[in-house]
Amino acid sequence: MCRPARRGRLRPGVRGGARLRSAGAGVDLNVELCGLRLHTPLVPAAGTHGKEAVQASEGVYGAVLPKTVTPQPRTGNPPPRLAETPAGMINSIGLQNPGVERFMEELDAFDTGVPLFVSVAGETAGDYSLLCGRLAADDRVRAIELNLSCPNVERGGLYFCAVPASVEEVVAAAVEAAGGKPVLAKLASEGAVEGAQAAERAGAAAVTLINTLPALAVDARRREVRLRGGLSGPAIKPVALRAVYEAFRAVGIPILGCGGVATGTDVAEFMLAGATAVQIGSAGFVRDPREILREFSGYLRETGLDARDLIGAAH
Amino acid sequence: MCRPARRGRLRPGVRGGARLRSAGAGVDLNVELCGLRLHTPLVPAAGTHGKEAVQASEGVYGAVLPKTVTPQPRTGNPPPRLAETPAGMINSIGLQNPGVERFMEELDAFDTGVPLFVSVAGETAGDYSLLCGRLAADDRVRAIELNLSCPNVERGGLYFCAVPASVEEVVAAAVEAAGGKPVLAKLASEGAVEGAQAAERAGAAAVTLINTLPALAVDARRREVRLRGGLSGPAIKPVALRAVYEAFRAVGIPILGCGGVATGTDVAEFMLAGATAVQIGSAGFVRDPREILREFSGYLRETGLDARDLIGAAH
Amino acid sequence: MRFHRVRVESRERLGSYRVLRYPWEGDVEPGQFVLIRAASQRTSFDPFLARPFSVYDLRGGVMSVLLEVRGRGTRLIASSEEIEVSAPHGRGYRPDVPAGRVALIAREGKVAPLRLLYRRLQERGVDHDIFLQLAAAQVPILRDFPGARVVDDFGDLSGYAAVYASGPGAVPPGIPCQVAVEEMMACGEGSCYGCAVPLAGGGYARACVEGPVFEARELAWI
Amino acid sequence: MRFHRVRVESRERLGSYRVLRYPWEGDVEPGQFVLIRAASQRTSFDPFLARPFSVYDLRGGVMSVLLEVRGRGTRLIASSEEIEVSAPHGRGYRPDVPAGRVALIAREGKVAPLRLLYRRLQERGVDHDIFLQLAAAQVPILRDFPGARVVDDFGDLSGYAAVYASGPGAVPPGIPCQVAVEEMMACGEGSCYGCAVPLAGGGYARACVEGPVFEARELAWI
Ligand SMILES: Cc1cc2nc3c(=O)[nH]c(=O)nc-3n(C[C@H](O)[C@H](O)[C@H](O)COP(=O)(O)OP(=O)(O)OC[C@H]3O[C@@H](n4cnc5c(N)ncnc54)[C@H](O)[C@@H]3O)c2cc1C
Ligand SMILES: Cc1cc2nc3c(=O)[nH]c(=O)nc-3n(C[C@H](O)[C@H](O)[C@H](O)COP(=O)(O)OP(=O)(O)OC[C@H]3O[C@@H](n4cnc5c(N)ncnc54)[C@H](O)[C@@H]3O)c2cc1C
Ligand SMILES: Cc1cc2nc3c(=O)[nH]c(=O)nc-3n(C[C@H](O)[C@H](O)[C@H](O)COP(=O)(O)O)c2cc1C
Ligand SMILES: Cc1cc2nc3c(=O)[nH]c(=O)nc-3n(C[C@H](O)[C@H](O)[C@H](O)COP(=O)(O)O)c2cc1C
Ligand code: FES
Ligand code: FES
Repeated sequence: MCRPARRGRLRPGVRGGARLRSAGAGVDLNVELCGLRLHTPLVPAAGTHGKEAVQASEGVYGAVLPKTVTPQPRTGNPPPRLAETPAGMINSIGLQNPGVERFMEELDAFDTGVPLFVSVAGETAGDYSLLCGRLAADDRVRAIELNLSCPNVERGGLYFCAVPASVEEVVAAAVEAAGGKPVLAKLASEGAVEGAQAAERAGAAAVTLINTLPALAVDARRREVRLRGGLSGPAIKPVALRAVYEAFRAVGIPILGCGGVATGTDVAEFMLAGATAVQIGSAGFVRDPREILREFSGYLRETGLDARDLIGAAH
Repeated sequence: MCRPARRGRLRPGVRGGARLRSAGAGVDLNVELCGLRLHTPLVPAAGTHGKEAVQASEGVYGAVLPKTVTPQPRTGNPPPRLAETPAGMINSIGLQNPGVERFMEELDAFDTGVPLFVSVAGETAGDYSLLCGRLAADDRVRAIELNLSCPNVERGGLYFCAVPASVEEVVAAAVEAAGGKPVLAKLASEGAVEGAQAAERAGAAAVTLINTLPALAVDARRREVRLRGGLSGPAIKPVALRAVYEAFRAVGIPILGCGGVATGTDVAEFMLAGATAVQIGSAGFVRDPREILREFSGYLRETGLDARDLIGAAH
Repeated sequence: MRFHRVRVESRERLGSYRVLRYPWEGDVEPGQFVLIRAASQRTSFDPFLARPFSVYDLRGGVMSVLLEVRGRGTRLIASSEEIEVSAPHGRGYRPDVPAGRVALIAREGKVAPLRLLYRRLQERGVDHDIFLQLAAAQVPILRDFPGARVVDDFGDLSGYAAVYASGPGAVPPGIPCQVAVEEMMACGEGSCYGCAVPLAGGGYARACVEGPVFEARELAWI
Repeated sequence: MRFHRVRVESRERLGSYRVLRYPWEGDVEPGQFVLIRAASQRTSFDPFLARPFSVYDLRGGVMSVLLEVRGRGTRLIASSEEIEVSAPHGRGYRPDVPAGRVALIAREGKVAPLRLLYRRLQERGVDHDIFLQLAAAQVPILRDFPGARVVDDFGDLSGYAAVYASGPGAVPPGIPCQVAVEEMMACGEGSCYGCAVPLAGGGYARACVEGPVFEARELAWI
């Protein structure tokens, strides 16, 4: 459904550094995603930017994306919920959230004047279509991201994602219920390409790649498992880049890159690999997202390119 | 076939720190793997320790494991073959090796008085059984590791691993050809549990988990792909630990842990998660493996445990 | 999270503690915390996360934190000339105390949040006693807590109008008690839900936003 | 790989180059390299790999390397008091040269491996000329190469009995030429096959074991 006139692949002549702009001119950060204009290609990754963080980084993000919401409230997993790993972290939050109704009451806190995306998760295709139906009716919601890949919920998204057939089923149900709102399918790294193809077949407007990697932290001193959860952060960037790259070759819908983005150069790498927009997750905990945008702008200034010129240009 | 009296799971009473040894006593590093006694639970990961490295770390490794060998010589992939990533690296060597015949002529260089394992890869089940047949005849070879998961060979191991049915087929063929020598199946992280179960059904003596993760490095300055290859190093440790942990619950054969092991504590974590022995790969490039063994011995001294007591003790 | 690069103005050892001081404009409540990391960490993502520390004191534009070296993060911070710090976060001790003498208690050497609190109480003329559970190497910290008593356990606190505690543990029933907790944190600003503290009524609160100071009776494990 | 922790004895700037000196017992061939990383890197795995540097000089138990800051690794090394170094590795320049005057040429500022080579040639009384392709900021390095000429290109070298080159590029046909290459390395000791250099006869050699100095005609891309 949503194939923007995207991916201005760089023609060989352009690659060499043509289209240089006059020094000092502003850079063009705009990208188009599913018919929406994002004034920057940065989007918060679901579950990593609370409303305070979103408000504190006003101007940085081209769209806003709060934590995944489920039909009913969820208390989440018992602590410990975090572990630090080399160049990364593991979390096992367990989708703590107040449920879709309470969430919708507080939605205005996320309104910063840019398109608002909402992330949803359920245990059955019915849950997803219920959630999409609820959001379809609300004009504030501009797109819906289906979290099909949360590794921290025992019966949940993860299993949809593991089997392309169920990705297709869930996405199709969600698209139908969303009543024309773009539906994004967020997939795990495992089976990303098949999942992206299934999502495309089922009418997804875009795919988000990737969610955290299934991971474990062991506490050697106590000789016990500290945490089973999802690995995020710079450690997983090379895996995420690979998924984006392979999916770009396999599907025609746009890709939101996600996983370990922590610098302006990382943003460029994801776009070159095929992402139309890039999500910032755990890096937001350790850096100011405005710095990441500043670095990315610097990259565009040096190369003389517009943000959208980068999309898929490394292929 | 090979179920050592392994996994002395710690009984609750023992966990608390009983069996303390008199201070200063040496530590017991021995483990039993597939009927072989390893004087330490450390093994080099295939492809990361050339003969110079193996010789330089004499005494550290309980077994030796050279680079994967294929039926015919392979020149490997064109450069660049390496990229550095946060807390890790990507390689795309492409199984450069002189072919099994030349390899066997030089095998004695790897004899340091500990059991010698040989890693093999092919493109068909027939290749694997050919290689195993060739090695079965050689008394110097004590076990065979099937590389079923190399992400750098276009038609190759990776695809066997992706589908449990073909893991089973290849392992069965290899076991038959190996004439009683223990056969280890080295699997990717993706589908590790199903792969391990398939390998067990087919008669594998053990599984090695995990190989590198499929990854990509983009060169933002040149706006091109630098490298598609496999991610290794501390970055992937949490993913490898998770695979070992899940496989320990799913299969009865021993597990060789591999992926990001870089400190003595890491060795302990893998054993606690269920590994009987632990492979050292990229960390050998940046640290002296003797230091890793020293740290691990220190850990055993502090906890008062024998190496084998750790196996699976976090379950 | 927004970090500010500052130069460590002074560094002092008090037994196993170190006091780091850096310039800081702005106000703070006793019990709030800051996130800190070595400035060198910015070009390295290992370790990945910044570390939370209670505000120890703030006077004349100088912030101090009291740290004990535990692992890599604290070791790096302790030896860095330049550090990156967040603004103070979280909910500190609430000053709405009943009239009467109050007790300040620190469990297992977690004295840091009590320093600014005790200075503020003093300024406001609130009578108080300070009880500190300290290891031998921590005793030099008494310099900063004049009149404080070192104790093994806190005995009977039932005569006090309120208890301000730092560090988890049982509290006397019936006395209003506020307690500062330490939970591992990632974002430190309410985004990640990683710092969950179980609530008496079920569910979890976030130590970084609803805490780190809680009414003791609200928590499930006190 | 075995690393040795050493203290940087001195550090000097020569234009965009820096010379680092550290104590080292043992011998070395011109053209060999060492792996170096900041000692602080040992407790951090980001950056992960050590970095290769040509041996610049070795005299009286003092090793020197010449480095230019390129990225994170070199920046960390340049500013570290303590570094970790490997022993010298690889195959250097072979001294079996035909009689006659020889040329030493450095492409794009890659002068480092020529320093010890030129000193050794001098000691053995071999007549030689040195030609260096330098950027403006690199010119101060001439202090360490007395008599060397700065050139844009190397002109006609056909009169020389042999050429010792540093840095890739076309070499005059018919003259024996040894060339030092730079390929990214992981293990630096022949284990990983990551530093592959294409050979004229097909296949690859490892820069860290069969090189970094090769006979130019053996390589595919010269
Ligand atoms: C609100 C709050 C206030 C604190 N105030 C102080 C203070 O004033 N002075 C002080 O010395 N310490 C304080 N801490 C504890 C301090 O944050 C930890 O000691 C520090 O994070 C350990 O980091 P490390 O890298 O040295 O240790 P690591 O090597 O990461 O781990 C060592 C130990 O510390 C634990 N730990 C790791 N990260 C954290 C974390 N973010 N929070 C808590 N524990 C952790 C680990 O589980 C492990 O047991 C406070 C913690 C919190 C949450
Ligand atoms: C045998 C050999 C001898 C060398 N001798 C010298 C010397 O004497 N003086 C000197 O200044 N430099 C020398 N180099 C180059 C030096 O190793 C690199 O400049 C350094 O590794 C870059 O590290 P970085 O972290 O600063 O850069 P990075 O941030 O890692 O990357 C910056 C640039 O350097 C390249 N690079 C990264 N790692 C390596 C590597 N291991 N080898 C080569 N290039 C790399 C990257 O592709 C990138 O283009 C030598 C390299 C080799 C292989
Ligand atoms: C603390 C935390 C909570 C998360 N919660 C969610 C969530 O609710 N829904 C979701 O789709 N992804 C969630 N994620 C995954 C992120 O959105 C993102 O896919 C992942 O962290 C990889 O990106 P990063 O490396 O940039 O963090 C969470 C990640 C973290 C670290
Ligand atoms: C340079 C390099 C070459 C490798 N070659 C092989 C190989 O030939 N066969 C194989 O099974 N695994 C190979 N591997 C994978 C390692 O054996 C190991 O599974 C992986 O690197 C993860 O472990 P690590 O993080 O400790 O490096 C190679 C890894 C590296 C880094
Ligand atoms: S640390 Fe992230 S919510 Fe508290
Ligand atoms: S760097 Fe590993 S073989 Fe050369």
